[in-house]
This record gives sequence, structure tokens and C-alpha cells, in this order.
Amino acid sequence: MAMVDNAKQDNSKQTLSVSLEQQDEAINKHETISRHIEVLLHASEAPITANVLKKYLSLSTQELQQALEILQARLKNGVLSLNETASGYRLQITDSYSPLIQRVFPQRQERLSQALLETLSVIAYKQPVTRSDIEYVRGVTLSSNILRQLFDKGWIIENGYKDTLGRPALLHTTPQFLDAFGLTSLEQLPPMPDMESIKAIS
Amino acid sequence: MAMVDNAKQDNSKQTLSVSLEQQDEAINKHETISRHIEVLLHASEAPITANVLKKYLSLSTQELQQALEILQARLKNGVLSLNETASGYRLQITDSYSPLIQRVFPQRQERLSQALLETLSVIAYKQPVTRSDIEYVRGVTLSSNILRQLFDKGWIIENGYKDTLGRPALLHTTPQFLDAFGLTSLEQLPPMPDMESIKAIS
Amino acid sequence: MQVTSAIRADIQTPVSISPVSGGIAAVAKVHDIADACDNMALRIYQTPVQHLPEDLYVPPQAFAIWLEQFAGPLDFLLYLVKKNNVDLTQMPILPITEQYLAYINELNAEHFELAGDYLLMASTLIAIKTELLLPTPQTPIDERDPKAELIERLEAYAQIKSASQRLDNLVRLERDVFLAMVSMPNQDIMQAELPSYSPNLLIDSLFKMQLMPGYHMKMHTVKTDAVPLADRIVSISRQLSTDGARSFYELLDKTQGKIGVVVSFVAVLELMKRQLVGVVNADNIAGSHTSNQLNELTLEWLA
Repeated sequence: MAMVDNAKQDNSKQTLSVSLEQQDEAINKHETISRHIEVLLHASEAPITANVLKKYLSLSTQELQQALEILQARLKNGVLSLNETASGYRLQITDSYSPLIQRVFPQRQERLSQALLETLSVIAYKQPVTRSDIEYVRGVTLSSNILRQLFDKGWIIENGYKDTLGRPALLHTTPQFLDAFGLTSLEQLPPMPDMESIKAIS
Repeated sequence: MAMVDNAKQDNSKQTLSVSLEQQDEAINKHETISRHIEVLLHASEAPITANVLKKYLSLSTQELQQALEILQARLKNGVLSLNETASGYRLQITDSYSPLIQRVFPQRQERLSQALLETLSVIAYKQPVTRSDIEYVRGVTLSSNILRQLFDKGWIIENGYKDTLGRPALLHTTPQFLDAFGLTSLEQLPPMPDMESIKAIS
Repeated sequence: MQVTSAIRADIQTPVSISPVSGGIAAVAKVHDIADACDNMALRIYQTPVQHLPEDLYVPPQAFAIWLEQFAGPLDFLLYLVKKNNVDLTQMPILPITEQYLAYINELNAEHFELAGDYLLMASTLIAIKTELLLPTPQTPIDERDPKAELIERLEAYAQIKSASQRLDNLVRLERDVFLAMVSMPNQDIMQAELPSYSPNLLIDSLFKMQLMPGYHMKMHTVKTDAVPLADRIVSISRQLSTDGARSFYELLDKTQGKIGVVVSFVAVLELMKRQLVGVVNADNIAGSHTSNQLNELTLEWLA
């Protein structure tokens, strides 16, 4: 009996230590996943939905949830926060720093660069378009930063895919875009300039 | 004598505790500054120089240095790193995560054509140059699309004119060009291959 | 098989090819070259070369695509020099010229957008070749040796090409390392109300974009059949056979840009060759005093 008991005890000890190790591993694994999520949120032009994160990183719903909690806990001490919007997760500077940003970059909000406006125009007039459609029309590669700014302002969204190689996402303008430009519908966009008359001017 | 000694001891205790408090305050102060720097680097569209940081946050050189060290130490546990480039400090995603980004967002990986790289090299190594200098070296008519791309990226600028027929504009590279290629000055460009090795081509 | 051997013969045979007709229209005549091949072979400084590098044999249909891999005629010449295994300073100008011309000969009308720079180089090479073949004049000439100048250009190009590869090997932002992007704090906190923009900003940006110098040129760097030659021939034939005579300018399709002008010109040349179209003699046009002006080029239907 005593021997059996001993054997049992040994067994249970072993089980315990194994499960502890597993737990450690699981924590490390979730920590790693949370870092990967952080990287993707920093690198993505558009907000990323939970489904897309699961797909990119091959995660179960539970794994994603745990990793997001770890990420949120880690961010709590920093200047960024994890923000869930209608179109997905994104990393955002904590609101309490807005006075600092406004003091240092008062123009940050109002100024729209020519490159940003061109990109927005191509999307507005030719929607739905892919990234490479924009590059084709503008004749230059599209910087991720510009798309990110347009997504951040909520002026464009991804919706659907073009049925070509790589299934690129299709970009559309949003109601917020119309609001910002004082339009009630896309039909109200000024008519496209007639190139013949432009050439005559120049 | 004993009393005097006691008084002395008390005194020194007090001094010690005051200096400890001051130290605490100093640490907090530098920690706060480091967060402000982090916020500004995130909010800025371009790298920020040490001088601009000092001006915006009213810092001494020493305070800035300490805050940057604290920032660097804090970032070490995360996925970002602080980099100093030709035009200032910027935050970028730690190199080790590049493969993850390249896999998930292949469209962020910008490839440059040979024609563009050759054009850029002529400008970088032989600046200032005119368009026809580039055409002579490359033996090809310069496509305006290539120049447009280089201007759009902010890698080159026109500055001054050559005193020949037609006064063609002179092209130079910019600090953004150095930033993009991880250089802090033009002296850091890889050396031109020497002619002897070029001649013995086979 | 037939085609491949034709190309091979073409390369080995120093056939004289007029660069313009060869480059744009003519395709090497198979039997002429086969005949010539029997008595001539590629020589590098008197040494006959029996074995050409394998990768020199390119099927003609793949040729234009293959040539697009080169950054230009200097890049292509450099390739030929390398493939002949010679030192750049010892470049045997005659065989390299022959090889170069043989290749350029394959550039037919479908790929003429590539041709301009290559034809310019061909004329330089022919000039150098002519100079080398002519007896050396007794009196020294002050002019620079064109061969030495070409070699210098090749060296300078090779140096820049190699430097550009070194540049490409540097760790580059947005290829090897990536900027971290974050969103700004909430809009309503950043700003009490959304700034309002005028929709004209959008239109202005499109104006500016299209007015950029060269914007339209870029739009027409579109590859191969952006403006098919056959279509142009049909369209010009139709217009001329209906109207009898029209100015060249009227025959252009303005939406096709610069490429369209070149294709239309080639189409007109082709129609003239077939004797379907002729040039109206400016002297015959009553009251015309502008015969020197190019834009008055008027064409008539002959058939």
C-alpha cells in the first residue's frame, strides 16, 4: 500500500510540475502572440479586425482574447492604448497627451498634404479602387503612411476584394468623408475637370 | 562634544533623505519627459532633431540625454526601437519583426527598379547633376516617371542651375534620402567600386 | 529549330545592317544569313570564336522581353562585353558591334518604344566601326578617339551600376525596416469640431497632379500594344480612303499621346511602302506658302 501511495504521490507531483511548465509555456506563448499583434497594429495601414488577426497569426478566439488582454496590460504603462473601432483594432496615442500634441503640432489636424489629397481624390472619384489602381493613376508608389492617415480620419474603408491576383482589398470613401467636405452624397462631388480646358489654360 | 556629534549626524541624515527625494523627483521628471518625447515621435510625420525636442519640451542637453536613455530602456521590452537618422530621431519597429511584417503586409515592401536605383545613384554619387548628366551616364533617355517618383519620395530636390545653355536645374539628394537608406551623412554611402576592378570585368 | 539557327547565324555573321530600317522594320532574311554564315565567323582580334555563350541564343518572340531586363544600351553592351570574356579596355569593337546590331535587328516594330536609345547607340557603334575600317589618316586628328570615349562611358556606367547595387544592399526603410504607425488621440478630444474642407481641394489636387511635367508621358509608357500598329494602319487607311487627303496632324488620335504620334508615323511609312498613300506635294496646293512647316504634311490616298 505504502508503495502504491508513494507511486501515486510521485505521479501527482509530476503532473503538477508538468502543468506548471505548460502554464509557463502558455504564458510565454501568449506574450509572444501579444507582441506579434502589437507589431501588426503598428504596421497596418487600416485597423485590423479580430478575424483578420486570427487568420494572420493562426489563433483561436481564446488565444486572441488572452493575447489582447496581455497587450492591454503591457500598454497600460505606456503612451499608447489599444482602441477597438467599428472597423477593427488600432493603436492610438492616449487621449491625455492631446494637449501636448496640439501645442507642438498645431497644424497636425488641418493640413492635408498634396499626396494625401491626390490619393483621396482618386479613391473618391474612381471608387472602388485597389492600392495599385491609385499607384497607376498617380504614377508613384503609395506610402503606407498616407493610407493610414486616411483610415485614421475615417474617410476611407476597405470593403470587398478585387477578383485578381492576390485579391487586393477595395477602398471606398465613407460618410465621414462626405461630412468633412460638406457633401451629402457622392453625386455632389465637383465634376471632374475637363483636361482639354486645363491644357488650354497652362 | 557628544551633542555636537549628534547634531552633525542628524544633519547628515537629513541631507541624505532630501537628496534621495530629489533623486526620486528627478527620476519621475525624466520619466515624464521620456514619455513626452515618445508621444511627439509618434505624432510627428518626420524624424525630430534633438534641438527641436529641446525647444518644444524646454530641456537642457543633459535632460534630453537622460530622457532618451530612459526611453530607450523602456522600449527595450517592447516591439519598437529608437533610431537616430540624418534628420533626427524616429520610432521604428524592431528589426527582428520585419519578416512578420513582410509576410502579412507584402504590399508595404517597396521594391525599386534598376532604372530608378541607377538614376538615384548618379544623383547621390555625382551631385549636383542635371537631367542630361544622368542620361549621359546611363545612356538612356530619363523617364519623367522615375524623377517623379524620386521627387514624390522626397529623396531628391532641385537646387540651383547649371550655367550652360538652357540653365538646366541641378539635382541633389535630401536628408530623407539618407533617412530611408539608414545613413547619417553622404560620407556613409558605400564607396564607389574602384575603376581597376570595373575594368577587369571578366 | 529553324528560327533558333537563324538567330545564331545572325549573330555570327557580320552582316551590315542599316540601323534605322533594321531596327524598326526589317527582319533578317533567313537564307541570306545562312549563306553568309558558311564563309564568315565571329573573330576577336584575329582569333575566330567558335563557341558563343549559350545565353546569347534567344528566341525572337522572347527577345523584346529579354531586352527589357537591361537598363539601356550601355547595360546591354556591358553584358555583351562580359559574355565575350574580355577586359573592358580591350573591348573588341568590331565583333561587339556586330553582335549588338544583330540583336537590335530583332527589335521589330512592335517594340519600337525600346528602340530609340538602342538605335542611338547603334549609330555610335557604326561610326566607330567605320572609323576603324577606314585607313588611318596620316595627319593626326584633334578629335577624341570615339572608341576610347565609348569605353570610358561603359566604365562610368559599370561603376554607377555597381554602386546602385551597393545602395540597394543597404538596410532600407519600408523594405527591411518599418516605421511604427499609430493613430492620434480621439478626434473630438483633439479638436472640438471637425475641420471642414472645401470639395474644391480635391479638384485642385487633380489639376496639380495632371499638370506635373511629364504626367502624360508617364501615362503612355504603357507596354507593347497600347497603340497597335495594325489598328493605326487600318484607321488611317479608312480616314484617307474616305476623305481622299488629310494632314498628318488630323490623322492622329490625340488620346494616344506621344507613342501614338510615333506609331501613326510608322503606319504612314508602311502605307507609303505599300504605295497606298502618297505625300501631297506642297507646291501643288494652291496658295500654300507654308511648305516648310512640318505640321503641313498632307497625305493622300493613292489606291
